[in-house]
Amino acid sequence: MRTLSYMQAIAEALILEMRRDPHIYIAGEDVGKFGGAFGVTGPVFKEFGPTRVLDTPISETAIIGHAVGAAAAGLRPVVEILFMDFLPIATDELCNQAAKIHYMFGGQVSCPLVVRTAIGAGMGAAAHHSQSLEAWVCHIPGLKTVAPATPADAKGLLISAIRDDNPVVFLEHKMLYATKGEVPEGDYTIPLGKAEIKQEGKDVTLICYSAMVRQCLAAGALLEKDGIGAEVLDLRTLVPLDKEAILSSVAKTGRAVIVHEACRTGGFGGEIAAVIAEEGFATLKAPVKRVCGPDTPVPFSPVLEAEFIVSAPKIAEAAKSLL
Amino acid sequence: MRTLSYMQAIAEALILEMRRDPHIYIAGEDVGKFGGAFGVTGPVFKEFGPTRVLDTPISETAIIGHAVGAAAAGLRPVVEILFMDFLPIATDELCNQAAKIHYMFGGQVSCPLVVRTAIGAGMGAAAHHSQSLEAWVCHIPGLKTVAPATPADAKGLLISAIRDDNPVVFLEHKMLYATKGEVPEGDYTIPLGKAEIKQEGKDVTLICYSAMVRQCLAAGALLEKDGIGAEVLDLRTLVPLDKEAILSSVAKTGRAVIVHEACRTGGFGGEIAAVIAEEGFATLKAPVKRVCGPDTPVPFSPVLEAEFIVSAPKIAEAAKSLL
Amino acid sequence: MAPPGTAPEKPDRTPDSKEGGLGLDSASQDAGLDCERLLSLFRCMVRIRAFEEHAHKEFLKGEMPGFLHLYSGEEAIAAGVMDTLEDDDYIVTSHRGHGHLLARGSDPKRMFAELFGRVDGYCRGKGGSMHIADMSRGFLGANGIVGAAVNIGTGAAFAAKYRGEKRVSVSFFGDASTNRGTFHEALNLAAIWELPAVYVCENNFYGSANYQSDYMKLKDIADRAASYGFPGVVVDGNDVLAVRAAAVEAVTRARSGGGPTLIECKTWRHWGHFIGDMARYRDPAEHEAWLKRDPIPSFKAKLLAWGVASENELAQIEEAAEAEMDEAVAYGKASPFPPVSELTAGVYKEDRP
Amino acid sequence: MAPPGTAPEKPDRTPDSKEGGLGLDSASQDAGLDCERLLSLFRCMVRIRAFEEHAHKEFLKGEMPGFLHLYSGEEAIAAGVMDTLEDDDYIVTSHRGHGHLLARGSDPKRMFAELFGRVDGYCRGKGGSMHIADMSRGFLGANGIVGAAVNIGTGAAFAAKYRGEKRVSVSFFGDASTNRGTFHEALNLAAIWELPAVYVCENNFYGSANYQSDYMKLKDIADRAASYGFPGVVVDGNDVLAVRAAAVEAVTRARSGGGPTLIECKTWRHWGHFIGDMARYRDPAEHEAWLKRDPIPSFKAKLLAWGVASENELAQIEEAAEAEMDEAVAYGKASPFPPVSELTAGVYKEDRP
Ligand SMILES: Cc1ncc(C[n+]2csc(CCOP(=O)(O)OP(=O)(O)O)c2C)c(N)n1
Ligand SMILES: Cc1ncc(C[n+]2csc(CCOP(=O)(O)OP(=O)(O)O)c2C)c(N)n1
Ligand SMILES: [Mg+2]
Ligand SMILES: [Mg+2]
Repeated sequence: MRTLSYMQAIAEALILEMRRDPHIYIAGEDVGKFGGAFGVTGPVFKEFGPTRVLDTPISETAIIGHAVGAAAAGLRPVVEILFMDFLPIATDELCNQAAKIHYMFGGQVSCPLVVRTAIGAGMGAAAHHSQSLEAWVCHIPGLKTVAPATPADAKGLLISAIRDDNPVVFLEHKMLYATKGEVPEGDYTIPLGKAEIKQEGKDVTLICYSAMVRQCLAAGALLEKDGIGAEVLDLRTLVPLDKEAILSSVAKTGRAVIVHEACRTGGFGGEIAAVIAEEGFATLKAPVKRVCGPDTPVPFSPVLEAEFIVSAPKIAEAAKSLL
Repeated sequence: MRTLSYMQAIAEALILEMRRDPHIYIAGEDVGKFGGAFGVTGPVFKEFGPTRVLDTPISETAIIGHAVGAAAAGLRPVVEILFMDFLPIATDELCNQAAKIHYMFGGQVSCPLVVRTAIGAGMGAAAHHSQSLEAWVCHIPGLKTVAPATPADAKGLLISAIRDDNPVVFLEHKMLYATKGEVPEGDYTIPLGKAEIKQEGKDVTLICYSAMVRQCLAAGALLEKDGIGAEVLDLRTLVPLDKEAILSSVAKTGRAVIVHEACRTGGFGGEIAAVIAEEGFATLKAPVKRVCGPDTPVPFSPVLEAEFIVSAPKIAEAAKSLL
Repeated sequence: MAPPGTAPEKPDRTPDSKEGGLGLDSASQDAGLDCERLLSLFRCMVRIRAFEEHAHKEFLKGEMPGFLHLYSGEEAIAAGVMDTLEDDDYIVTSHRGHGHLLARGSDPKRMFAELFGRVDGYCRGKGGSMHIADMSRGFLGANGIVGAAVNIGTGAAFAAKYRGEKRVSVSFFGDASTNRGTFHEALNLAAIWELPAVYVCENNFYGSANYQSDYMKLKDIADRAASYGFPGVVVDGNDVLAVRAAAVEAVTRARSGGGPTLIECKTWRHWGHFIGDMARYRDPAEHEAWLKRDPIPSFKAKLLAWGVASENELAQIEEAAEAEMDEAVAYGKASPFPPVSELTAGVYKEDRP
Repeated sequence: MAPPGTAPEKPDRTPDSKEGGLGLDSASQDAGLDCERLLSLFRCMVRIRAFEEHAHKEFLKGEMPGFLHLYSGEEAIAAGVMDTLEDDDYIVTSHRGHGHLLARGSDPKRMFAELFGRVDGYCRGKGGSMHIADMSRGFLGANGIVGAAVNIGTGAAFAAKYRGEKRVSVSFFGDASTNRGTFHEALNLAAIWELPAVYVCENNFYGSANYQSDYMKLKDIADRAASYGFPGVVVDGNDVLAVRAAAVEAVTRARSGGGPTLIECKTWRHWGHFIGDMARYRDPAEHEAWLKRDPIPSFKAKLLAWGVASENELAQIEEAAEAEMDEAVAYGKASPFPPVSELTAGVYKEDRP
């Protein structure tokens, strides 16, 4: 199979869907002639031009806010918030409007909206360009949240997100954009809400998503050297959450390490831990463990930033502590 | 001891602190001549007038945003966001600016800022005036989060919050404003980060905060009838979290029910469950349980809203299921 | 449809000024509307007033949960603007939106059912007064977040333009809401994208307890349009024909590709900000003066003066509205509460197959 | 301090227009500044340019993490405005803030240490270019969120007024940032509260790859001040004396209780939006024309023409700046990285007793 980068896979999904459905358009800062801050939308702009790939002013509330109206009026906007750090500017629009209108208007209207945004540290971009705020959007009923780890997943999940009739937040990790993987041709979907075991193992389950899947696979390799079989469960979608996959893997291994890059306190790892503590308690052979970012802003200095980001050895160490 | 309402206790804290320290001022919508949407700041305005109790335009980003600058420049703002549902409008100001400037400027500046805001359902105010979004602010390092349940706690915690050199989000539950309790005279502080056992018990720990403390006490009374001793642990402060109090109560009872009004998925209950599953696992005799609001916006219709709000019988039932 | 009337002079904010007064010298007569149309404007305002009075009464009885923001006194704006729209145009409004729904043709029965939180309400009782919507009429909803609707209305305008349709999107909002950043971002986006959007600012001089001069150093909010490079006009918001004339112009501009307009309608709310607010912050003399400029009697006087209808005919319209709203209240109250299962239904589209 | 010079004419946006050109007919000579002051303005601009060129070089070597937004070409604004401030005034800026710190007197050594992420940086290496601050000079920081600083600057102005001090707060921001709602809310609040705030919009005609006409239908951003009811002025941002004259007027107004002013300075950035952006979206002819209006040579020509200094003296200033920045880079690179323990230190004030 041919190999694409994560970025190319996302662009391909956008192009295929926009060919299929004229109601889909893209709007955001620098998505058009500049080709996107990370270059994702360049090829899309090339094919569809400025009528379907629209540059906006620096107006995050208008980017998501107008999209709510456009979606309610029948379009299928795919908007971009450059960095998830800027999403706080438009959380009213996303969380009070997009997420709620279907429910609070009694089902009269739907809001098929995708918000693409870049998460994660690793670029030396410091406190305002490095956050992973998925916990926020996961807490808001009415939203779905997707965080793919591989190019193939990114493509299939983005197509599903675009076809979904609800607002979906699609999280792209900056440090994954250049990573490559095999990606099927043509359009295919990966259902929202389905986790995937990226590596089987019998001793401990490493539960993860987005860039941390790579770290967990690396940790799995480290653990293997010590004869420990780590199962790497990539959630792929956070809401809806594939509880069955979590619980059945933990039932098998009896041990769970939850890994995310986001800050620990109040992170989505708490939700996963709670699900296990509530519904998987009987199968647990050891405490649950979270390996997360520390409770700090993301620092600029490269030595500090490197320490901020969860590493494979730390994950492996946590897993070992449960055995 | 004299009895005050929760609202009066908050006003008293504001007045005492403002008498003590001229750097403290209040700003928000309708806090001045109107006396506050819920009447809290009326007596404060009466004593201090418009130079220290300032009405603002409907500009939530400017309310918190200007306060960050004022705090950095040496004042101690106590600002009000009428309903926590409106905080999403100013989350950049709160979570990217107020929370981070001390850290990202390397300690050069501090941000002694209190954001008072009203949480909770129960008034028929529907999806945009009823949310409890504490999980969001608890996830942001640099912020502290306080959610008092009684008038005496509200007063002592608010004084601590005002004296704290960090930004503190002070959550006032609308349905508590009129509730009464004994409140000591004069100024006293309750340290941030200290939970309180509001009722001792040996069989199960009900972990709660804000309005849910009353529900848990009521549930405790129901359980007592069945001979079950419920310990009601009022966290009072969510960040910093009193982990020791949680773990030692759970060590005693072996059973934990976590209760909050906020929506379940991604709620702060996940964090509490995770702490127990990580650090209290050995002492657990049964799965952890969360009793939370459902994953829905808050509906308008009184029958639906009533069902949305966690009730004492539901809590009692959950506790029983663990025994 | 009649040709657009002349835009009226800017009224001074004191209601008894010459230009803003009750004189029949405004745009009214040269609007060229036929009697039926004039009566329908009158009927529209009367029905809104009757609806609000009924809602007020029911709220005071304690039968309505939540907050109630009445539109009484501002009827000329909803009536005048809606009269210029086509069936497939879009509308958004704020927390004070009953008048806009009624003027758009929504059914007061289902509106009352919504206000009582009943299953036959437009939103199955889940929205209430602050979140009422009627998608069958392009009405994308009231909004509990001040300043949020204006972005949504802008997006609907975008949808129309994107599809190459001739639809227009009208956003109603209050004076004080124009201090939110959303106003700035939405209007600027509409300008850049040259959207078929009409922005109607209902300036009742108050944002809850604050007078306009408390929260902006600007006399005419319409002047804010200059920041975005499109026209802003001021009209007497208590003169239904003046409002209508300005709306005709703005809607025509929007529909023909000329881009957005901001219309500021100076008006007055007869009650407090919400029911329960006694509005003690108002100057009684100013309030009295504005009550004398009530848009309904003043329009009624014109209709009589012009011989459009007799006293009796107009009284019949008023009585019919009363009867209609009595019935609507009864319908609303008779509607059952939604089943408890409705709490968790419909959070996502697929939840309700 | 010299009396305020006459405010210059509005320059046309094409750089070769008569008013905006290099002619020595502007506010320059009647600003009444002594030679020392004029040279200090020159030195300030030259030092900023040298700093930015050094930063550029180091970034291309791959020695600086993150994003780097250079101020080259816009030096006249920082130099002209800062020259009018007192030591205890407040300043905030955006992502493009090196020039503002340098003009304020911050130490380039500690700035480079910060840009390299070292412990001797102003923020112990935790902030970097986009979050650099120097509280010892009232400099409340650069900001990674476009449009966020303007609220913070407004709050500092409030603090000054609240305490009855005569301090002023100056907020620097870009043209494109004025489309964010924060601009609207902050300026309106400053107007209502009559704050001692000066808003300096550095209009370099681009918000990343977008030209001004792509994102606003307005020629002069200064005109947006009308929405808030305070003065807005346009100046040639490449003429340090013109900028200074406008700043004197605005700062004097603010300090004497006259409230805020918006100053729009038309200028040009010499490089792409950030280093790595090749700025292919620019019209080469326009770029060339603006490069000819580089604020440094043009001011140098004036100084020579006026006999303020000799070629040699000015060259010495340039060489000194080069040497200073060489040294600052070396200092920055020699400074150690912060210890790993710094990651979790100082999240809360009490963390570092
Ligand atoms: C973002 C936000 N801030 C504050 C409120 C509370 N609030 C509701 S209506 C209102 C006043 C609105 O004034 P205006 O826009 O003039 O509309 P009017 O009520 O006069 O029709 C306020 C402050 C809110 N609902 N949303
Ligand atoms: C809220 C926000 N949106 C977008 C960005 C990304 N961004 C950084 S600088 C910039 C352009 C700013 O343009 P302008 O305000 O004119 O300042 P200039 O860069 O020209 O100095 C953009 C879009 C950001 N940092 N913050
Ligand atoms: Mg109003
Ligand atoms: Mg710019």
